[in-house]
Amino acid sequence: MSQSYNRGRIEDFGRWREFSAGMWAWIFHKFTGWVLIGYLFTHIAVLSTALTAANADPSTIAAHNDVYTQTIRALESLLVVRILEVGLLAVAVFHILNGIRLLLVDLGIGLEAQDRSFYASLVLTGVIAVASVPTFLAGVTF
Amino acid sequence: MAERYSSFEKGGRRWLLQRVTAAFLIVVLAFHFFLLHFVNHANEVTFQMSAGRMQQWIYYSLMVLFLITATFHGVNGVYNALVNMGLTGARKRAMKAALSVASLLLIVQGLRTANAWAGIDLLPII
Amino acid sequence: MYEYDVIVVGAGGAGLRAAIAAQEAGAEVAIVTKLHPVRSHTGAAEGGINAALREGDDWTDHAYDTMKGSDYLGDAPAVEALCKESPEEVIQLEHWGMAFSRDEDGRVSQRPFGGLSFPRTTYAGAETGHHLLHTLYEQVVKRGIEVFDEWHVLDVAVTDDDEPEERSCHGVVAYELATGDVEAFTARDGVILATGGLGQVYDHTTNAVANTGDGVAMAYRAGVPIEDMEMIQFHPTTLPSTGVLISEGVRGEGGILYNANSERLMFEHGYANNDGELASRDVVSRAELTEINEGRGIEDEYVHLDMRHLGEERILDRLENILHLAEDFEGVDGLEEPMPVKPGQHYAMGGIETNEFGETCVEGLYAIGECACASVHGANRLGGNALPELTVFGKRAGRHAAGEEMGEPKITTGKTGDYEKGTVDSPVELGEPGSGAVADGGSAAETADEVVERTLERQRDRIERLLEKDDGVQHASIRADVQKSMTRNVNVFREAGALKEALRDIREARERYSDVYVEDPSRTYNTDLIHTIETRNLLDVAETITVGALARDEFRGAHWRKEAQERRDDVWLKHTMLSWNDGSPELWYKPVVLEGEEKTYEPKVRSY
Amino acid sequence: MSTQQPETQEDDESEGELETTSPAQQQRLEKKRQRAAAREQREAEAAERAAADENTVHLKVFRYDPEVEGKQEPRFDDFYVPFHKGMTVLDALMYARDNYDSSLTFRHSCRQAICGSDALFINGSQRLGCQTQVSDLDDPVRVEPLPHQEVVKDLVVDMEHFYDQMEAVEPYFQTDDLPDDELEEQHQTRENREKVKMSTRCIWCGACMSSCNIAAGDNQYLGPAALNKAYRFAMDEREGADMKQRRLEIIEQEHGVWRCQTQFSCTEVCPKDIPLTEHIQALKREAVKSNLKFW
Ligand SMILES: Cc1cc2nc3c(=O)[nH]c(=O)nc-3n(C[C@H](O)[C@H](O)[C@H](O)COP(=O)(O)OP(=O)(O)OC[C@H]3O[C@@H](n4cnc5c(N)ncnc54)[C@H](O)[C@@H]3O)c2cc1C
Ligand code: HEM
Ligand code: SF4
Ligand code: F3S
Ligand code: FES
Repeated sequence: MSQSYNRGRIEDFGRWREFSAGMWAWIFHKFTGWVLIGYLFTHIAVLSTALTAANADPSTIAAHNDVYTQTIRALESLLVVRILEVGLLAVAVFHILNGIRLLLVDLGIGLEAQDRSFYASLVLTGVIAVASVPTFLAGVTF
Repeated sequence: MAERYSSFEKGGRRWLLQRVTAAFLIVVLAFHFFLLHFVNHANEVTFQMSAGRMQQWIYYSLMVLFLITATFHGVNGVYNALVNMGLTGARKRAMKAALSVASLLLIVQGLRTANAWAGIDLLPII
Repeated sequence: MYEYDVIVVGAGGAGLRAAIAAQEAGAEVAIVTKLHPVRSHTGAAEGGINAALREGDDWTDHAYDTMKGSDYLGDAPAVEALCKESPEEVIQLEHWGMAFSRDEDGRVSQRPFGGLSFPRTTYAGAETGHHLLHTLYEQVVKRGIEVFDEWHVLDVAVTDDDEPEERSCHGVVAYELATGDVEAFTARDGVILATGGLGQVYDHTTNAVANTGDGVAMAYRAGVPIEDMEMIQFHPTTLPSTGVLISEGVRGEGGILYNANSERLMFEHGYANNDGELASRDVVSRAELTEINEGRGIEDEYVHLDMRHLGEERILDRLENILHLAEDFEGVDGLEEPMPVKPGQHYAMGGIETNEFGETCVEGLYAIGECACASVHGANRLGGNALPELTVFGKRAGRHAAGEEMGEPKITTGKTGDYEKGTVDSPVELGEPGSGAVADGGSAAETADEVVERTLERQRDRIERLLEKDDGVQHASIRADVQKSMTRNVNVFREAGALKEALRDIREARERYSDVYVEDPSRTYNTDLIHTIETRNLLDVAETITVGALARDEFRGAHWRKEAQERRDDVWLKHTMLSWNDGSPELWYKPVVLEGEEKTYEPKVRSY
Repeated sequence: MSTQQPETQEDDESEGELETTSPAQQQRLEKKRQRAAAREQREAEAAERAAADENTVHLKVFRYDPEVEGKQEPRFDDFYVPFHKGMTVLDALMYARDNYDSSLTFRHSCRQAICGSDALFINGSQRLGCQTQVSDLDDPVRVEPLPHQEVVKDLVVDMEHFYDQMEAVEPYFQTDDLPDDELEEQHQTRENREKVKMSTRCIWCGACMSSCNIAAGDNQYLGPAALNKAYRFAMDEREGADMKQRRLEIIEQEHGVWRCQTQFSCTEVCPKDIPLTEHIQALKREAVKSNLKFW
């Protein structure tokens, strides 16, 4: 941003409409990567309730009344969490598929089809996310 | 030879590791999702079942490796992204340190959790 | 003020090669160029570089072909130098990594070319010039030679002794585009002009917008004689809207020329009953123009070059590049429709008079490449002979300027040998309007510094004047008018009436130019100013071409005259020379040197 | 998102320039301004007429000049240019300059996609003006200088940084074993020439660099064109193994190949169809391969 005058939207992401496939793939991959690492931290945090649970009475554990089980159940009963999970799946699936695409690109395979493979990743992600909805939303108590 | 080796430090090694971990993660992450959302429903997860799985050493090692690779992959990815955005000098070094500490904490905490399930308590600091 | 041993003006193939040679000979060198080196028009050359490299070929055959091609207006010592040294220059380029096309055995490929008795044209795809230019620039980068790019040279600093042969050159004055600064560059040992072509004299040319004949005009005004300017090569197949070249390869593969009535013009109108489309460049150009002039052109402008019958497979295999050119620059799909083509200005055989070391008659001033005339091309250049000229004479001039001993030149320069006065029947006064040839009158004993300083002051004044003038004529309309007139009157067909018409138009343009002003007041990247300055050069150059064409009433090589449609060796085996003479041009002639080291080249009928 | 390091000096300089402007110069500028206004009027009228006419091209051109009042703030000017078949964006710009406003500034020379002068930002993507047919574009045609480079004036950008990057990769042939005989060429297989062929086509236009987001963020990133140049030599068998090792070291540096995130925009905009991403990826693999030998 060192322009001695304002070049308007030429210099920034305001031109998103003109981005090409490879650029979108890059942006989405970044975004999904960040979401995933963010999730990894939260995920471990939630799982950490197991530490307390481990010290609980065996009977409590057997009765599924330990903190860990309770926490998971409480979370899983919330619709938002379920929906977020579908989102997470979509994010993960896209990151994986595009990750595979990038790995292939690194190996020099299919570079001519890089835009098509990106669109394919997007479509597949959509399909998988939709298909997973029944599984993910199963047993939700409203 | 030595200087050639060292030139690899400049980014080539991390670049390669990012790809290798990615390849590994494809498999493990798929397995993980499959196991915990499709085979066993997430809402049916209990401490007992988790503990049961963790007590198998193969599963335990796989999950530990999963944790380490995912952390490396994710944190290294974030670091690369920051560097690519033009982070340099002191701020870059600070970021590197912060990210290293964060990953260390994440891994330690993850290990403790895994140990809690597996009933191991040699490593942990508690 | 900058100071170097050798200053090279221009960074095309010729300039870059000269700079490398001068530096290798120990000189401190700087290149001053109005374009960044890789933007030079050498990059546009497609076909190749002639060099007798292989068993079965010999440089003497190359020399013979070249003399014959020149229609015996080439000077043998220069032609022999070109042909003898071209092989080592090509190998030198190869050693510098140039990406030549290769044979199965890994050696550089050669292909046949028009007018050559042996397939001796080395090439790198259809982009030989691009590779040559970039390879040379890479070597300049490697050597750390100083390049002042986007510095437009305004003038050469030459003493003002009475006789040009007594003058000496001490540097140049240039304008930096980015800042508007005018600065002097002092050259301790020599200034080498390598400013390239002058195609912008015409409105339809294969040359770049930057090819405005600056070097020729600057040297001319500094007193250096200008040689054989009427010898302009026209290429028969260029795209009408841009002048982009469609390679001879299309006709070579079997492409056919049609007129508006879908007649195969070369045969049906009897221009070349044997060779048809493959007749030589000038014949085909004249045929096309005749069709157009007689109303059988398409849109009164062009004819069609059809290659559809060759089949998609063959076209894609051998002429793919042509498809891109037609598509990108003309919006025509060569697989689906015929391509429009018409003749376009292509190359200037004439230029600044030099000897075989690139020296002009002004001491310390050299010229090489397309802006120079040694002369190796005479009345007609063979395809593939310009690129070797760049490297061979670039190297020679670079070394000579750096002080290397190279022996006595066989070609004389300036009005020293036996020259002949000439006259031309011009309908108007030539040269600078209102000049009346008042020379400054030799304030003789100037020091080198004074000369440079004086030139600098003059050019600063000139820039100030142009920028400060508030009203008048803008250069664009002057330029456009002259270009149109040149294309109409001094084209492939030349006849006295039209040539005089052109001289009148040029005169009128000169008068309008004396009232020229620059609209853009900015000192930052003022291209309006630069183009205005270039237009002045175009005027001087256009006039020399036309005067030469009017004087030479014979048909030799590229120069055709309606009044005398045959070669007249008895009167015209001589070079047309023009001296600026401080504003009132003077025509004279000097003999052609047919005597080479190898042999004497006796004029023969030029038939293929 | 600029590629340039802050250049605070610049402002000072241009102020100095203004201060030294003489009164005569001021008057002159004033006069020119008045005439410019009159001209604009004429232009506006011509534009109106032209806009009504089907057969014109509407250009919206970025204008900026640090020195000229009214142009110090970047703006877009409209030009209506008569259309003809085969007209390129460069033709249209030249027409506008020669007939409407001679101060319209842009680089151009060859008119045939070989000199690399006129890479511009046309309707949102980097292209050569001379290689872009007006008829292929949506109207109006928006023409801007290359993004991520400092604008000098109108459509002219400062290429210095691009040249520096190109020259940073030792862009010249180097080999230790030339044939003994001076008149003997080095041999190169056809396959090897084929391998480097595309990479040798670069015309230094800078379009790729301008399109790359990584280059925009990291000023020191060598960028696709320079890496392609490195590829051209690293893959040329005539240079020999030692030199290849050296070349790999250059491209492996901190701001070398690893920076590339395979965005492909460079490949997409390259007017010479050079598969830049492919070349960069090939270099990455070469680098990894040669380093694995020592692991
Ligand atoms: C389309 C085309 C195809 C061709 N194909 C072939 C071929 O196949 N084989 C062949 O042998 N020949 C060919 N030629 C001819 C050959 O390419 C040219 O004659 C040759 O490249 C000219 O080189 P040069 O170095 O003299 O000039 P250029 O390459 O034109 O360079 C001129 C240099 O001078 C500089 N300059 C000019 N004026 C000034 C100034 N006032 N101040 C500072 N610098 C200035 C410019 O910046 C530039 O760097 C072709 C020509 C064209 C146009
Ligand atoms: C499952 C298989 C995965 C694959 C195939 C994969 C692939 C990749 C690849 C190839 C990159 C490098 C992109 C580049 O540098 O150009 C990358 C970046 C990244 N990955 Fe993954 N990844 C996977 C899983 C994960 C997981 C589980 C996480 C979170 C912990 C993650 C977080 C990231 C992050 C944060 C980045 C950096 C994104 C950026 O450039 O900003 N990835 N991934
Ligand atoms: S690689 Fe392509 S886009 Fe980049 S500078 Fe070279 S020609 Fe231009
Ligand atoms: S756009 Fe940039 S990120 Fe790589 S693929 Fe091209 S250099
Ligand atoms: S003008 Fe030369 S590349 Fe467009």
